[in-house]
Amino acid sequence: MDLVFFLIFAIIAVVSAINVVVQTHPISSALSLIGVMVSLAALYLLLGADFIAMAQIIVYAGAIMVLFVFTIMLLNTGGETGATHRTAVQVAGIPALLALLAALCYSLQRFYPSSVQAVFGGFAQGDAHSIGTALFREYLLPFEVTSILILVAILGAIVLARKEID
Amino acid sequence: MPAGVPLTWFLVLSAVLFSLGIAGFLLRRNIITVFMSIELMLNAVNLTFITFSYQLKSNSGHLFAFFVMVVAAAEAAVGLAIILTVYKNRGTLNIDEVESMKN
Amino acid sequence: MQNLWLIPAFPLAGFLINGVFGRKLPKFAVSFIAILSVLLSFAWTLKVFVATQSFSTPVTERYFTWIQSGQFQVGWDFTADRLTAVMLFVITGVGSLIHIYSRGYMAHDESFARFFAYLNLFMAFMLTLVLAANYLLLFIGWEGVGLASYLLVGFWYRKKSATDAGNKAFIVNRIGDFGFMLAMLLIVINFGTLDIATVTGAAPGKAAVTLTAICLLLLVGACGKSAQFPLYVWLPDAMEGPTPVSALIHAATMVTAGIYVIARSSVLFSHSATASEVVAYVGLFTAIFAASIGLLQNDIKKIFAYSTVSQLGYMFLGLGVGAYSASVYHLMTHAFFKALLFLGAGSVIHACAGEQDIRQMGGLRSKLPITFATLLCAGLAISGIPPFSGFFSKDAILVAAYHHAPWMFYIGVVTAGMTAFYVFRALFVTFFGAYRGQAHPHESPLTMTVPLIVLAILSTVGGFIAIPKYLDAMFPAGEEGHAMGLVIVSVAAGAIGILIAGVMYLGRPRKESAHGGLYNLIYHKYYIDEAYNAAIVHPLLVTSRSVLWKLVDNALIDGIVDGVAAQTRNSGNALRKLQSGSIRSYAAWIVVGSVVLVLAMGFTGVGR
Amino acid sequence: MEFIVISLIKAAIVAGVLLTTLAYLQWVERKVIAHVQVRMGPSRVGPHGLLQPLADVIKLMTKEDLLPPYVNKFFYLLAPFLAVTMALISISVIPFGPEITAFGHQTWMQLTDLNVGLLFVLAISSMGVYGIALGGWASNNKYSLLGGLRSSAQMISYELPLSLAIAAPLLSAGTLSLRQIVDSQAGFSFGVLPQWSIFQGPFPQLISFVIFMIAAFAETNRVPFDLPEAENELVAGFHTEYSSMKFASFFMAEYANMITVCCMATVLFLGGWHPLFPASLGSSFVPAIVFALAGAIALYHGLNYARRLDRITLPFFALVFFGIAILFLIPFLQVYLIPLFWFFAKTGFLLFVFIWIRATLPRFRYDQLMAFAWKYLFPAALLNLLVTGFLVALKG
Repeated sequence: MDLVFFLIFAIIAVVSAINVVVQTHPISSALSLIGVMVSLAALYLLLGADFIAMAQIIVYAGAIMVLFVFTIMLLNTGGETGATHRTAVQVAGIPALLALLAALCYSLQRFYPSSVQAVFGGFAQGDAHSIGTALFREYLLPFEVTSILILVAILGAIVLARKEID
Repeated sequence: MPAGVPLTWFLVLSAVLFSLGIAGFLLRRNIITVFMSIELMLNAVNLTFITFSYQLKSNSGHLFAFFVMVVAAAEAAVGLAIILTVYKNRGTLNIDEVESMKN
Repeated sequence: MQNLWLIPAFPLAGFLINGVFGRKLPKFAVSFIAILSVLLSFAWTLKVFVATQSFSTPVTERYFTWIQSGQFQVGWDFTADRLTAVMLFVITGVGSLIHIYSRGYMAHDESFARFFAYLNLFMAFMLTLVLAANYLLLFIGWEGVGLASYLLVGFWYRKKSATDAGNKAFIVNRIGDFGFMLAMLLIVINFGTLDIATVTGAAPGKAAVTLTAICLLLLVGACGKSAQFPLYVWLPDAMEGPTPVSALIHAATMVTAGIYVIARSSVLFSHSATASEVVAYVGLFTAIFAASIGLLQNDIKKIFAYSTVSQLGYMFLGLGVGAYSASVYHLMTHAFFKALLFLGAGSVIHACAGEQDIRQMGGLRSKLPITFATLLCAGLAISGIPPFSGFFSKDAILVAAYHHAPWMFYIGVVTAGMTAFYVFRALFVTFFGAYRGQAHPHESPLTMTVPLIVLAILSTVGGFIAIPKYLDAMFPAGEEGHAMGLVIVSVAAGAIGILIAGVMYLGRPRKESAHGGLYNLIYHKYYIDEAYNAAIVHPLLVTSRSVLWKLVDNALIDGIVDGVAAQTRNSGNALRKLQSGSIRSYAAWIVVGSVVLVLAMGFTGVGR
Repeated sequence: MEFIVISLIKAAIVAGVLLTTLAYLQWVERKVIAHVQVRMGPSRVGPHGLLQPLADVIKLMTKEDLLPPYVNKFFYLLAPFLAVTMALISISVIPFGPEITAFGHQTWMQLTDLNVGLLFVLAISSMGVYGIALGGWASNNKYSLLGGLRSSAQMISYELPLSLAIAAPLLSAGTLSLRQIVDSQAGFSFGVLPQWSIFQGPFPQLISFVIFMIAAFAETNRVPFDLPEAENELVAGFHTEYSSMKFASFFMAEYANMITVCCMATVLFLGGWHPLFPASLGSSFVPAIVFALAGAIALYHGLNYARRLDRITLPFFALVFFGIAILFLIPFLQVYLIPLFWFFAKTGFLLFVFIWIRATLPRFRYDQLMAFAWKYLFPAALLNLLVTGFLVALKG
């Protein structure tokens, strides 16, 4: 049951992620990315991270991606036109990427053999109460620092969007 | 014991998503898509945080994922503002045509 | 939890508000914030005082770990016991009065907000200094008050002499701070901690040599901050700052930091007879030395500045002979009457439109009646005339000195006589006779006279605050008992000093024509500044120019730097081909790098 | 297995009720607005126009399904689907009533209870933007695009005060599970005043209730915040290019959203299924009295008829109402029906407010709308949250 659940959403995630990369129109990429995010949220539920799953949808899918979609619609530049020229980077990049993936998988196999199995309800500290307690006790300083970061980001965004740069 | 999912699978899934993010970052020309590839990578990293949280029976990973989200939100706000400005000034979103770093 | 941190936090908040928004705020708001912040500190001190039954047991509060390095740990800790309580009341009490006074004194200054911001900053650091539970935190306050002092001495930065004086104060203090830092290092090496309570607890078991070394180094620091010979030279010059600053920083509070540190470390000193002896010698010598310079000064603030140095010498004498509580007692009464002297002098200067030379004053008694009356109280207090406050505290020190070594007592008595002489010389010349200046003197506004009156009352009755008894629990009681004979001798010395001054200056102003050799020597302050210039500053300049600049800097360091730069440029030329400007190629390189890294970690198992 | 069957049954009931309500909500709206404007409203199809919704559905389904050229086909078709799905999903965590025992099975009158149920509703509603934004964009029409952009900006802006307004009652409830939130509002202070969030100490959430409702109007694109479909500026806004069932989907989504936010307001602020005053004072007779009264009025109008048809229909309705009133008096059924009555009464009242305001207020200008959200609503919500948090901390 859990395995089926995992497989469904893992496949959706991977297919959507591939779609993000191969689609030429940014809005298709954006919607695919939302697909990845929502399926990841489902997987978070499997891992017992209820709060983070909801935050994932609210923050990522509901706010950040809306911003992306908004920007894409506002600029409305249409799809990407075909590849202009293949650089050496692209030629070297893809094999390097595959090598990275292989190396990651190898290291994972070697260092994290599948001793633990994830099941629904296997982890109970992911509810809002535990997260909130940890956030305002152990992680208070990072939390405050992050809030300042957000404030700065808001200011930066406003300044950038307002200023007429010639 | 119900049929569980080995945690390694989550990690492999995360690695795959991360690599796809890199691929998007390297291959795509539209700045917005490149930006979205970065978000994809961040999501992949979040998945590992949550997974390790499960393994270590501690919710610290959740908090890190939370912070990553917040940082991503801030980044998106600033990044998209930059993209808007770039488009206003250059009239293009093609990353290869925005190359003032070269000169 | 008594929330001791609030005490320095109030002035700090005041500093931040005035420092950031001060220019925009109207003057009354600026002064209101500044004064309120200090009053709040005072109120909170009082609250804690009441809540802890006058600090029957020390209060220690640990807020957070500041530095953690292996076994060594320094926390942001505050502690308050009876000694701290005395200091806190002096600082916040006298500080509040001086803040109020400044509101009137600085009313017409263009940098009104900056002044109050600095004053609040000073208060915050000074309170941190006395509340600190470890030497490093104490040092923060120590350096902070030094900074505030520097800023305030050079407050009128358009005046070259003011900025020079600020620099001098800062640089001379560096020597003392260096000693203090060395002392801290020695403490860390020998005790493994900087926590004062732990150090004093462990002190009895340590070798006398170690303790002596630590104490002597602490003394060097204290000499710098508290203006003892030979590092006293900065204090008279520091009078270039506004008068409230002289009163607050250079008379009542900051200069007593050295006394506070030694009193705080009394356990160390009491285990090192040599160090204590040195403290006594330094104090005694400074006392008579500075008093003798004060005899012939004509600048009203300089007179009081030398008097401060001399009185601080008294306190050191008290510390050296083991009469810690008497020293702190004198510290408090001195804060009252010396602040009063300075504020009074400020009032006079204010009235005479900035004139500081007493020869250009005279006959101000009728024009400034309140100032005169209050200054008279202060003069009597510093001269040790009963029942004014100075009598009790100075007497306590002198009696203790007599029990230690009679000759110290006699020198102290002579100094007391000289003190009485020069203070009353200043008062007589200023307030009696006929007015010799050009300005139109007038009594100061209420914000200035009210603090004067309050301080006058304190100077008069402050001696009845039984500080020695209050501090008995902290310091081992010295040989007490008022020897009636000794008291009469010292009071007589004061009275004689006043008498001579009266005889010499109360009549017609004398033409000072006879300039003997000794007169010249004293008048030029024993040529100490000139000696320092010739012995230290000049050789330093010459060496810096010829050796350090030409040889070391130009040839050696520049050679190395230029060589490195050249090499960097060459390799940069080679490497810059990598920097194509295409973001994508950078990203690809990052990927390549991470692949290598992950592979390396995978094969070596580092990431495990 | 049993769990799945029960869930399916519950889902079927909820879906049936919800869809019927959706259809008839529109009839109610037309009727109410008509009466506000002193008109008759729909009255041709069926008695009192009661079959009007059915006629509408038939009309929409049989209309030609137009697919304009130049649209982005995939997204054009995806948008209404997304909108209606997101609107319908969130009803699944709303609790309608307490735990009941039916046919030997214990179950809650709720599809499912998540321990982060409230966040779930927020998450789903935040996804609802996509339907409108995509629809506007994919239509490839500048009016549609403007409507879509306006709506996404509006929904993002009003989500903040909405979330902040929700957070305040949560502080006293101390949970994110909607069921527990309702539980925390049970009971009466001084024996009469219900402990609903808007009345509950330490800080009655009246302000946040008002903010919630205002933001809810904006979130559902209802008058006075119906900028995305401002017909005199944007033709019909984001759904200009949609016709037949696809248009109906957007329409359904709007009404489903309305129902959802009203349910949320009921759950969060008005104590869910808990009655207005204690049963000891006779609150369990209220439904019967209300329906009996309705029956009496219908009967009166039936006997003094205005139109000829009323002679037959109104007495018939009176009979129905009396029947319902009797149902409410049967002790065996009371356990199920009384909580449901209170829940639907509150939700229905809020829906009526929605319609009432639509009939009363004019539309905002776009800059006014944004300024209102950021300059007034948001600070007010923030302040309310701060005060609530402070008082709750002080009390706890």
